[in-house]
Amino acid sequence: MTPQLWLLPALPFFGFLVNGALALFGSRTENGPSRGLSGFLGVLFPLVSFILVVLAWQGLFLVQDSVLRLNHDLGLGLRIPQVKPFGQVLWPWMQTGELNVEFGFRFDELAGIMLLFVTGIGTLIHLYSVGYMARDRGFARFMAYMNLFLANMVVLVLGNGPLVTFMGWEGVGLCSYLLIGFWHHDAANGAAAKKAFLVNRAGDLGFLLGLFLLWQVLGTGTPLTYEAITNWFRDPAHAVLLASAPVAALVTASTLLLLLGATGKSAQIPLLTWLPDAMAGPTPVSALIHAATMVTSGVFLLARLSDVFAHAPATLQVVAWIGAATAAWAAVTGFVQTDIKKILAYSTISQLGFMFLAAGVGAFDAGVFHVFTHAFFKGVLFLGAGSVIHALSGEQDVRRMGGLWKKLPLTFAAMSCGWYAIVGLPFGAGFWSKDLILENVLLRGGPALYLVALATAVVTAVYMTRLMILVFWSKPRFSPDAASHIHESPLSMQIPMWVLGFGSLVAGFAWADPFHLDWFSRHMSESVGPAQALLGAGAGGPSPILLESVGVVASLLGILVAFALHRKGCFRENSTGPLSMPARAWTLLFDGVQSVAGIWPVRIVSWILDNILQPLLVGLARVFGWCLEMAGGAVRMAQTPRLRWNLGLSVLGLVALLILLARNIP
Amino acid sequence: MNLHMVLVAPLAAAFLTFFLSGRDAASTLRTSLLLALAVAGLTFPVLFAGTVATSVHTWFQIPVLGTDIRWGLASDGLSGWLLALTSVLVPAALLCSPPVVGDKIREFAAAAFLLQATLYGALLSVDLLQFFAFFEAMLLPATILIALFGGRDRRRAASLFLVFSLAGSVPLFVAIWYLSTVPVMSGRHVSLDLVSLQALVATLPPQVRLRLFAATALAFLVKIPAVPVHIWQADAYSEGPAPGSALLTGIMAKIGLYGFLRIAIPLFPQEAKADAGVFVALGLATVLVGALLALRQREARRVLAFSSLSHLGLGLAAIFTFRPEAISGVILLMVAHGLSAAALFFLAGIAETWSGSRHVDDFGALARRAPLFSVLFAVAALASVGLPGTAGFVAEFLLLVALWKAFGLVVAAVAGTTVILSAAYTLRLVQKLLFGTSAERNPVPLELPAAAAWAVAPMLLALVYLGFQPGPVLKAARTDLLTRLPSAQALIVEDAPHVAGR
Amino acid sequence: MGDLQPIQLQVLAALLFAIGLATVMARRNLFFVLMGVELMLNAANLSFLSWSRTMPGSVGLEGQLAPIFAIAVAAAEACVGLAMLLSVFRSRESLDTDAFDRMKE
Amino acid sequence: MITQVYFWIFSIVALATALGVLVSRHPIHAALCLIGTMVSLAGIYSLVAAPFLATLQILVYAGAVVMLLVFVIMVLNSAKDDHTPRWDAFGWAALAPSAATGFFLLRVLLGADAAHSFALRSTDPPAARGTVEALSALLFGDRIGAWSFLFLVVGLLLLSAVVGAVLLAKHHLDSPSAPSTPRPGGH
Repeated sequence: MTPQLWLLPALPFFGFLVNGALALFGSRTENGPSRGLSGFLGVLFPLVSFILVVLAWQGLFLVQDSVLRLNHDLGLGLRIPQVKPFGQVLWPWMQTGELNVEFGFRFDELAGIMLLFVTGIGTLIHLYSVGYMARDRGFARFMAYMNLFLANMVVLVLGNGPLVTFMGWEGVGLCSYLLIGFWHHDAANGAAAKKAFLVNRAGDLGFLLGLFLLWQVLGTGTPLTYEAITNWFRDPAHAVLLASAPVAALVTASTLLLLLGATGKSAQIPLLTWLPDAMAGPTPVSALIHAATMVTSGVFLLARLSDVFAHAPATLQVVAWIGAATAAWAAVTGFVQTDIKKILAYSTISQLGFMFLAAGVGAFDAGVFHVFTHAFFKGVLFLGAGSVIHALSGEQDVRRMGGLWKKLPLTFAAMSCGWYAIVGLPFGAGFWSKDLILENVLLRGGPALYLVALATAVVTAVYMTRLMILVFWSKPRFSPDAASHIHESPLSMQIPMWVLGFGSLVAGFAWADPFHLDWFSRHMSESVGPAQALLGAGAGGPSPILLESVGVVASLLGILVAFALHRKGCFRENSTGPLSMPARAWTLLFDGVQSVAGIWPVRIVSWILDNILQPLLVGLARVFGWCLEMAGGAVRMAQTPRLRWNLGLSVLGLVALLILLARNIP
Repeated sequence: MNLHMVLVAPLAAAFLTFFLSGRDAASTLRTSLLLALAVAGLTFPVLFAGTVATSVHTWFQIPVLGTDIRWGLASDGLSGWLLALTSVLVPAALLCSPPVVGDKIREFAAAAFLLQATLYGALLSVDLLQFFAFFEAMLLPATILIALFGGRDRRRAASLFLVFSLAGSVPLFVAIWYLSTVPVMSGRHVSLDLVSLQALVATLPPQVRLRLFAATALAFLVKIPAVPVHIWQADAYSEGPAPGSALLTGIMAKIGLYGFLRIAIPLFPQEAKADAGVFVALGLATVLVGALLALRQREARRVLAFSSLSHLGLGLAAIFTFRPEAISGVILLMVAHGLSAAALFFLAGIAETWSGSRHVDDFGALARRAPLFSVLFAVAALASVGLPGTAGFVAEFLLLVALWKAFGLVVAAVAGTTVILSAAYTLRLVQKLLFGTSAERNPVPLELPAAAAWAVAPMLLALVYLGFQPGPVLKAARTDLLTRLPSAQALIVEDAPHVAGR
Repeated sequence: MGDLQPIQLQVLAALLFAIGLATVMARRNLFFVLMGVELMLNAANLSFLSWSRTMPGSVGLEGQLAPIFAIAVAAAEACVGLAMLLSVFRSRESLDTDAFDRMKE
Repeated sequence: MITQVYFWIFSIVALATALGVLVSRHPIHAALCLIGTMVSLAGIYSLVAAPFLATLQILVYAGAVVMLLVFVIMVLNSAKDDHTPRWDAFGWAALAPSAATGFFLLRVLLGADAAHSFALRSTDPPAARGTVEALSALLFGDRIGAWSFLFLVVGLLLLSAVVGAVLLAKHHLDSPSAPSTPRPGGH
């Protein structure tokens, strides 16, 4: 059976083409392109893609089932992996010199898990968009971009090698750019979009350079596929080589550069400034791209190349500390924000920090598990926020909300599920994944990281509870005018919220050790297991139950603190001014760093080039021209119109010639 | 396919257009377009035929010196792709020209055909002097294109272009002159066709070779152009008519890189190898200076001009790694940049006719006013940025790989900043043109001429296709390209029956 | 001594040439300029003839052919020169060479 | 010996009349002096075995060219040209380069190895050299050569000179009123 993997990205891409054509050719009509048609198509193609992913999952088992049965029936007792990855090479892409890159896809469990929620949640958010964007004139264009994003995301996840992944990697960056700047008449949106693209590109350069070094480690004869890379690093024959200092240094440098790429996409220190600005895009975009899927691709990359990273312990240290620092910083920043989407954006950065932290201490599966659960609860939080904004006709400032649980009970219920999961209350999705991370951090990373992570968990509970208080529970603070328009959102927006809300309650049971549910870790073992085994599981620490209790206590503590602060009026619900100075400085910390380190040097150098080098060169050219002109003038002066002068000069020439001839004559 | 026919076809087209076409612009456009397509139809079989050549014979003999000047035509993958690119861009330029050049379309078409003919000549030549003749003849139509139709400062721009080009090619001419005097000095029989020249050059003393190499390289550096001699470029590209600028950057600038690949390096391999560092430094300087200057330009077409500078600088740097990836990458870069930069110039030219200004702040909100235009412009811009999925990405990736392998990570990183900077200036341009609010008080919807859309859209499709399937272009780069010269002796005879059918 | 030596002719030709040159340069009247030119041409002819005597046979004879053509050209030159002189005089009412500094107009 | 005597006579006359051309006040005097030079040169030609050339010299130069000159001088009444000074500063100054030219020419000539460079090489009897037969044999020999081609070209040149002269002169002869008004865009 040759699985037609290419259909997975091709279907959304086809949706992009159709919707793009609709948008382009319908733009001049009275009402714009047909919303029904583009909405239907825009949801249909991702849905079919999702179904195909599910079928592909079956394909994973299909081959192995009979082998396993045979093994069992004959009592061979062989260790056979439960599933067998399969791939499809579409065509040779770049073949020249030592380079041989094939364009192809590879479906294994890691990709499968990612694809399940990418296409699944993607479909739901597409459906949500149908309701959210229904009144926007650019609806078809929006659906086209969303479909294009999904196609690129599938390529990113499904690529058989880093370069194919890179194609999707840049592609989702492009879609992110297009969607952040979707309302492009506002120059600020365009600036935010540009910022996102450029910061990501800086990371992408790191990705490419890291790839070069990785390739150098492998030897340039090795094809650039994940299969070849993992096999090479898992090969015991290479262990000695990898232990040698130059190769180890090379691996470390390579992984550091790849990490730069991952931080760009996943908004980690130092390349994190773009994500808060990216909230300029429509809310479904924030939910899909900037919370659930695209921003997690950095973590995906770490997991994908876990075998490489496992050989660079120094890099993993860096990853862990970057993750911890980002998580802590973003949690505090989220606490001081007033824009509902910004709060969620910083929350996303913070949660991504947790994922990085997990990967950094060597618990790649826990990191990816958090990606999985985070997609549900952050998805529903963003969708709920979108629903609130929708209801309040575009109001995003939490200080002008409040008491909405009565007006928007369904939204409230869904968002509460998300809140329940993210603060880590027992049996919510976040409970399982976050505690898994905390446990791994303590066991593998040491107490310092654990304390930072635990503190961050407390702050997370604080700012999320603050969000819920300000939006739903406290006194209403919106204008009466806005109050009259408040309405619950349409069904197309409700369904995704319910599904995701339900998911954020139960998704954690995909890996709940106390209940002996390990579906998730079983399927991750093939991809990241060897790497984790190499790094060692760490010494046995306190019992998991104890650690889980500590986590729950931390959450409860955070919630209590939030309510206490609320009681004391610390949220200053009625002041609607800008952020206080310290808060602003804290928020813009890394913007400042990037300006000083990146933007201003470029500006200064280009100013110098434009105003000094360029005039200098032009001046040199001018001087050269003048010299020519003057020489020409001198010659022209000799071309006097006076006949006798003319003749006289030529006679002088003749005399000179004769002197020259006569000079040797005695 | 008869190569002579291919060479004569654009020349004939120029004459036919100039003397036979009707008075009104529409019929002239039709005639010239038909001719351009016919020329393209003649050209593409050459590309598909792979390596072909005519027989070589002595064109004339320099009387006193006794040096043979040979005449012959040869084409391989490198020439073939550039020929094909030229034959595509000329009809596209014609399709996009009516809004820009108005009723002077006859002159424009004739100049474009002349440029095409001289380019064909330079690309097909097997003799150094033959090449030089076409190389210099190119200046005439190029200057006409700048000076006859352009903006206010077009005369100055044209003369600047001319002065720089001539100043660049005079040393080359002196070098050729020197080479042709070798028979007198050494008493050997010499012909200037590149293959025999290669053997001749190898016998010269090293310091003479170095000077000859420097002279040859200078001529091509001016054409690309590389950094210290790039002054002419921005003026020429922004003052000339936009379709003309598209032709200049799309194909004429490529002759610089072609010259390095085809003449400078094969003739002077030792010097090229010894001084590779200089050229890589020049190339990287071009990359950075071009990108940084593009960030500060206030006219749309000046941004595009400096962007071309930056992209081709990368090609220059990569050639001097002498790696197979670089050779394939440079050929692909030439094709990709030719298509994307030309498309951008075409569209920028049309946008200028809408706003009546070249300043970027005078555009705006074209995304809403002209959706089709915006889509095409955005795709072309993304292709120019080198987004994966377009040919530009494959080219840039290959060039970076080559630089990395030859010179290490730092050089690759410096060259790689183009990835960020090109996005910065291109997106700035996109932002200014397509997004934001319109500079006009009552923005009306604008209609992109259908002809222009039909011209640009296939180019963009080709870019995307080559982004996924660059194989045909990459295969054109033979590994021995840097030592191999277009020669007729060793090649397949032309008019082989199987080639036309393929 | 005896036979006429070529060097004698050459010296005479050189002196004639110098006098012709002086006439062309020193005199401002156009007639004198034309006559000076004729003198110089004659000097050149004489030189040709002298050279012809240093060569043997028909090779030397070619030295006598060149003056024939020179004379023919001199005749043509005088013809055209005088015609131009006429037309210039008609338009300027002067034969002063210094007055003719704007022949284009 | 007699040849030497004649040569000295002719050369002194030629130089004297040439100086006359240089110094004379009126063009008509100069033209008459020029005839003297031409005739003496013709004499010298005949001394050095170039009878045909001597004949041509008298016919074309003394006969045609100078006559034409004299004729034009007579036609232009005002050719006397009183308001143009015979000698001016430039004129005096111009003598110096002319003299220098002559001096260096002589220096080159006399400094050369006369016995080698200027030796008489002709072994033919003098009378057989510059005859019409010999020259025409060379000019229109068995095959069309460079000389005969040149001859044709000179014929064309003369023809065009005549046509040009007629056109140049006719233009003004047709319009007697023309002299008073300088013609813009004239020749």
